[in-house]
Amino acid sequence: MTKFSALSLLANAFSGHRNWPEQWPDKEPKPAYDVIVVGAGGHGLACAYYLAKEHGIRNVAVIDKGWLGGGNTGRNTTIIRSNYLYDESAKLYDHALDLWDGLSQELNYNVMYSQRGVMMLAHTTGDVQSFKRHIHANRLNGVDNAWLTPEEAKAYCPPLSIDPRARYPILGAALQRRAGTARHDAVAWGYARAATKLGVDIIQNCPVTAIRRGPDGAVTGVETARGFIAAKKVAVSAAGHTSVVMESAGVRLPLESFPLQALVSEPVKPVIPCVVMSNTVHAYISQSDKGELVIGSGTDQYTSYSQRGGLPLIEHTVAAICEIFPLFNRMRMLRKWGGIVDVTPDRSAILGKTPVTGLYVNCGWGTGGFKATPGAGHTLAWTVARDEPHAANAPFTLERFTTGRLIDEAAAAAVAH
Amino acid sequence: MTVVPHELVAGVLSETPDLSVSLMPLRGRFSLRLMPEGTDPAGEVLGFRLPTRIGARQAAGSREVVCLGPDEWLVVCDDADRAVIEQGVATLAASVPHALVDLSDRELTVMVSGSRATELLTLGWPRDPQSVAVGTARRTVFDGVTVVIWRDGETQWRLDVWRSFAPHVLDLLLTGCRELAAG
Amino acid sequence: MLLITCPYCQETLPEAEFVYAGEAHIARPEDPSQVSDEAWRDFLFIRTNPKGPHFERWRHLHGCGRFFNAVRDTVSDRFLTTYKAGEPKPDLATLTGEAK
Amino acid sequence: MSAFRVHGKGRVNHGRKVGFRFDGTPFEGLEGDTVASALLAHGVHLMGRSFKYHRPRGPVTAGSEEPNALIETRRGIDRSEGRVEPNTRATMAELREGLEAVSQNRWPSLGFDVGAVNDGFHKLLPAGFYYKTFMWPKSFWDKVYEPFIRAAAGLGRSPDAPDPDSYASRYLHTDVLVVGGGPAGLAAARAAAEAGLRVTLVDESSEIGGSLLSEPDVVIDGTPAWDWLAGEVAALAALGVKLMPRTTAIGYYHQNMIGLVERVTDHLAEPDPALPRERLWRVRARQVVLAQGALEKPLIFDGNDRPGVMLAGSAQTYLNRYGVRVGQTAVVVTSHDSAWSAAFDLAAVGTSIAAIVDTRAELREDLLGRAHALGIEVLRGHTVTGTAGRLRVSAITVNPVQSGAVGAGRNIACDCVLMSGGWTPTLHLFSHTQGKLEWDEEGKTFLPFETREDCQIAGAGRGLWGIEAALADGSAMGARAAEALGARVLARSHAVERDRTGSGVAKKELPTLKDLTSTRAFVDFQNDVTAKDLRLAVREGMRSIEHVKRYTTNGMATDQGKMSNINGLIIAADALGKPAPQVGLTTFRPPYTPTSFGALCGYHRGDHFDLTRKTPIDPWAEAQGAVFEPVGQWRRARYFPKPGEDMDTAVARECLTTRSAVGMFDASTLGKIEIVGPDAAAFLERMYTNPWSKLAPDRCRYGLLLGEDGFIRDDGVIARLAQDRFHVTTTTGGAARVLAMMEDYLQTEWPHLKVWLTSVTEQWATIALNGPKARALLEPFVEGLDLTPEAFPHMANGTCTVAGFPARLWRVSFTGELGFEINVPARHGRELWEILWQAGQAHGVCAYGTETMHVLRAEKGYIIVGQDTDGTVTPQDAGLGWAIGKAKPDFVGKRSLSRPDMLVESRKQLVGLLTEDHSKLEEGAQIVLDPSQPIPMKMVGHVTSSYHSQALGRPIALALVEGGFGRMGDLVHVPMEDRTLAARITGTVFLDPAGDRLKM
Repeated sequence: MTKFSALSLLANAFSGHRNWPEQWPDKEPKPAYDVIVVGAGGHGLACAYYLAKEHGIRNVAVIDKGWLGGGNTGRNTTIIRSNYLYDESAKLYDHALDLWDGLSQELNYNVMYSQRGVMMLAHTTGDVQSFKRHIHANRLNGVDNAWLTPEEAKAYCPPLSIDPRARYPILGAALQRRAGTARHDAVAWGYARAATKLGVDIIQNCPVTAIRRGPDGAVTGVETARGFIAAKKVAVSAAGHTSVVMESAGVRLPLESFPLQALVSEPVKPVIPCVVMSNTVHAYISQSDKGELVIGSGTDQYTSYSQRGGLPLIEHTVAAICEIFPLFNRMRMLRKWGGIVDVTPDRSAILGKTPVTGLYVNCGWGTGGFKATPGAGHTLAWTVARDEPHAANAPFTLERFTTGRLIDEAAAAAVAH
Repeated sequence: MTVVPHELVAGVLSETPDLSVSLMPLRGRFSLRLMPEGTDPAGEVLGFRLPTRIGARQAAGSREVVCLGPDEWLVVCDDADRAVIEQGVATLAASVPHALVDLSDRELTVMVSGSRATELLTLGWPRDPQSVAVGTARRTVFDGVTVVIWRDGETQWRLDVWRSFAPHVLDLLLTGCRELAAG
Repeated sequence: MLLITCPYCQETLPEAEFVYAGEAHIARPEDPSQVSDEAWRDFLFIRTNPKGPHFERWRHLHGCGRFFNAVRDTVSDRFLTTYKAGEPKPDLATLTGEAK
Repeated sequence: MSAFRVHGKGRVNHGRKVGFRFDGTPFEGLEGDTVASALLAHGVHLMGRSFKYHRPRGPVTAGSEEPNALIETRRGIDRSEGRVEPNTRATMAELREGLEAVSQNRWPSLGFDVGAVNDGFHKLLPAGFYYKTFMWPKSFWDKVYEPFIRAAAGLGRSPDAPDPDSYASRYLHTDVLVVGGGPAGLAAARAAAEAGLRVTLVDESSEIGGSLLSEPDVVIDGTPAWDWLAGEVAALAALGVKLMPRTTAIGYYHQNMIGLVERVTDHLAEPDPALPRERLWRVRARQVVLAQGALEKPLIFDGNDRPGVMLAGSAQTYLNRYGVRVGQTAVVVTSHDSAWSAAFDLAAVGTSIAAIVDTRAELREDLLGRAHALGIEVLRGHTVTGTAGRLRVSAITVNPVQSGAVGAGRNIACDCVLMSGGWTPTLHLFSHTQGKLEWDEEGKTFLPFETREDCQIAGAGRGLWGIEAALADGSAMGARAAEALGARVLARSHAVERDRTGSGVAKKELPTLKDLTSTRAFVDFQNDVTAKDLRLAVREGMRSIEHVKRYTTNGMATDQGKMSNINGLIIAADALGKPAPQVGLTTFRPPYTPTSFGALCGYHRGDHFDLTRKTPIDPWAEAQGAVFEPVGQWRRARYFPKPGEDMDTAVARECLTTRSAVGMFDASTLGKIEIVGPDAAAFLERMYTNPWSKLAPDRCRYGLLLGEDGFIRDDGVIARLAQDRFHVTTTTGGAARVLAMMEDYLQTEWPHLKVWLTSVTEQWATIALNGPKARALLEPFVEGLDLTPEAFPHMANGTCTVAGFPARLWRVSFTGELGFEINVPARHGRELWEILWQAGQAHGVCAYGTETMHVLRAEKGYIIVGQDTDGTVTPQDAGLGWAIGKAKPDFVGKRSLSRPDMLVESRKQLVGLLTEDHSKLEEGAQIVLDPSQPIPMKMVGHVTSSYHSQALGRPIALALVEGGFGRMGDLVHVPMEDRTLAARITGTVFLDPAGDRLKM
């Protein structure tokens, strides 16, 4: 396969770009594989890539009910950060951040990982206490995260309004400079291209209808729209659809799937240099390289697989953005879309073994799965290959819901008192 | 946006030929909770049959009652009448399990009337105003705030709003008055 | 914004008057001290999360204030039925039959 | 001067001139013009530059689907006035006196744009080129490549001043909503209205009428189209139909909820300031009729993007609606009959039609006859292989095609090219409903098939061509909608003369002599996506239209694929050798056209963005110059600075005064729930950890509430007023949550309990008096209660009057001092406060706020839920084990407390911290045992509360520390950025551990 570079681009320009090969072949399933990954999103494709690259397991199939990268990978707001409070989360997300750094070169695919900084706004004394707690914990964990005064925050992001008379005045901000964004489609495509280069099969438009288990209870393979495919190890990485797939293996999960909406504005010249998040007013915004303001909305209150989502939520989200950025009031929403996010009771992921031999699960990322893509794929591959968790995903077990050892980042954020 | 008087004093807040918004004086107000079997004895004490359809109202003299839920009624009365009602309901005692709670100070009442009153309510009311018949009332939501909306006439409305939510609700209503007046 | 029929008010009203309250028919154990950690986990956390008809709870918060049950298709977000708390689980087959 | 205006023609008002400026140059247009039609009347086609290659562009349409003519519009010359919209469609922007229009994405000028060098390098910049390069050296991405890409991207510039205009929103309930005011929509509205239903008709244009506005020669029921239209609109108004022009249906949501945006003032020169600029309508319709018509498709050929090349139907609209000829000499290029009528109309007003070039070999005789009569040359079975001209098309090259072979070309000079690739139904709203589409192979387009919503599609929106058909179908669908609602009505049909029905064929890119990879045949004009880009994407393995779209950005421009999706699909399908349906259609997502943020914000801006709840005493605090802080939706006085005091000095004074004399605190925001009924105590037994049955009716008790997961959710003092009546207090932020949680358990778990819950938070104003002189201050005003310590000890409650106001008086303390909480009906709150304030002067009273409250309670080790607990803390962790009723079989959360992880030694437990060097710790600071370990350090806890204690003359802190109870007296370390602080672990009660001050 041609190596991507300015040179190969130039060479192909002369041949009218007639000779670019397929970036990944669309395969028919073989009767059996060593490992089947269910779900060809960023996480699943990354898992297959690391299985092949780091564990020498190349007889791998990634199966998706639709097109690769067509789920939450292609529907999120691409925020990447690791300034989480608890050691467990900070370690896992920082592991991912280390892999993001240099991913374009590793995959020979420009995923446009842009370390433009993620700034989280504090609007109440409760926010300030909570952010300071994060910053101190991050510092001692070796995760960068700095406190900014309102003036420093505005200097870093000029269109921000720091008017102290605002309904939710900005009392300060936490900034992770190493954090940023990446081009979501490119992540899926880059992993797909690199994985197939190592021999992985990607099978699209092939819904997995059930996970099969043998008499001993261990996994034997998956039933699909194109028939049974055998494998002693199956890793489910199906985001919003995980509950349904796992149910067929008799595994019930602490998951609920909610519709998450996001939107973009019409493209404008660069105006926001970083990512800005405000959990208090529920506003998440950055600007794509194309110039669109990319804005994350919340989830509707009810569980759903409809990917539809209502107007009131969009109204609230845009109002929140304009509360922080009054300048954008006359900008226009260009398009909004919906994804399905699977949420656990403690809003942290489940990543590891299941009670079923040979069955592994990676789910529960809620609204924050994109940032974990390389880390989730890498540790899932490790867990599948060695049948034991990597240090970074060891705490993210299913058992924690029995013992009560939850990893509840949201609960740890100070609430009104 | 409109500046709502910091001190909420009863009186007319906005008036045009086809629309007026005013803050009403405080009245006596009780929440009455009962098991179904309690409705008749309670009704006797209060002087009218307790309506059992949600939204339905009854009145006797200056007393008014509306059914807000399967076991919940809102009783409105003159200030002077409050003690009478409390004593009356107290006589129900153990025979009829019930709860009577004085809310006379919890809420303020806004009157919206005039040929464009209903239109004004559509600024913040997700419900179809037609679904609330004249002479009935509902607990519902207005601009995100829980309110009890009474329909006293085709173009006559009352909104009961919790004290601290009133400025927010009034702000929108008065903004709407200016907007409607402009065409 | 969904339209929801409140079985107490007997009216079909905008979602803005209601709040979602999670999966229905998950009864709290009579004597929690007697159940295993696993059974307690199931009660606390394990959810069906089906793709299709879902038994769930809503509350008519800005209205009669009552919690009630509903069956909603999570693929179309359409309500198949709503019914009062405490009433028996309706039969899915007949419901989906009606829905067609 | 406006050489291209046809006098007396169109719906513009030739008597009313309107002045505006474009890039600083003054122009004159007419009332009823758009910016585009007014500029075209002056022969100006060049209005913008494309996104990637900065190619010169002019309007290709006359409507909201315009991809090219995007401009910045302003009210007032200067951007700083804040009324600036980037990326406005010149084809939709109604002219108003003084409008400032400015071109975008060019430098230094629209005519000469340096960015156009990209066009020269286009061979180096194929679809997705950026995925393949900019990777070396690694550090260059952030520093060089991305800044370069970002600077090049984007079209207009964001506004840089706040928006002075206001926005509005409404709810609207209607029986039938008709979207689209063309013939089908008009007929549908008429039918439904005659059935006596509430009908609303919306159209995005400034006028109702749709295609009729461009078809003046049509005769309906013997009446000229425009007269018929006027009569019909009047009739609808008379029937009570709500007519909404300038209103765009942006999205179709669940169960027939449609979002509309009405443009209220943008077309007015001097709008009434009380009017909103735009208004969002949230419509709930029982039935919806979609009559949005169809969109004309461009033909795909080399150089099809030059200014002067536009859709034939749009040229017809500019002529018939706006009275503007789009050029002097036109060549018509088409694969559909409809373009012929455009040629005939233009010919009739003196534009010379150099040729009609039709890709089809077989043509309708009547059309040929008409062309012949007008002396127009017809080239059948021809293709276009190129155009010439820099800022405006100057010539076009056409070639014959015989059995697939392209013959020699011939250049035809022209200043405009009118193209038509046929029509495709506007399916956007239908596709928002997730309705199913079916592929019409003959028309090479998707048609609406079925949807779950209560929705009918009428006219061109479902592939019916011609006004007569649209009227008949509209009427039928209006009637169907009415019948669905149980109303009876007869559909009617209309006799239409000079109707312009027709047919055509849909094409992929037109055949050419050049090899496909070197032609620049544009599919998505704005994003500069060419046919060869689409084929490259397929070659690189993009199998679904979703991949092709994302890889090439086809259909992702501000027209959201209205111009490009179907053509893109046809080409991608051809490249894949698959039928189009198997390649799929990218779903259309809301909004139908870009929607201003302001309209979505509506009223929820500034002060009205969210509620601010204030207590009855708040006005007094404001008058005193209090500094406030938001707590949940409430604003609370944080401290009461005297002149020259900052927070620390004010708080120090408030603390000292309260401990030495008396302080007044407004506690009205505390949540209050009245719990009444025979089973009230039984209910509280189940909800709270504490025992309640034996609590005497004149006593209070601290109550602790857990979630079912065993973690602390809320707390507060609970007073038993009578055997069957409790007055429960909650945290300020927790009030609503706690009541909802209680109702949930009561209604669904224990419905048999005879008890009712009522929020009385706002029934009562609550004034807390704390300090050794509290009784002295209060006693003189109290009637009906003996306040002596014996008669009214700590945690007693009683009813009485205070200053003549009925009151619920409690003796409780959140400061460790002798304390009273006076609950009086809210209406009396402020008056009582001022009475006590006056009387208090003699006792040296102070008012204190939340900050002082925090310090005083911390000195006593009283926790604040949400600060010293964080949703992962059990009662035992917080040292509140004593609050658990040991004898109780069950309460909410009890079972979770025996889960394995709740019993481990290493749980974080709430302790006190005293720094060795008396420096104040920072809240949130992390605690370690070994300060010299390398990063990442093992953290054992964090500081939850930290204040300077005036009473102790030193800083104190509370902290959650792993196994803290077992570490009393141990030294721990708090590594800060600059230094590491050592602190000793203590108990949490720093002041008066025996509680003597409470007993005074």
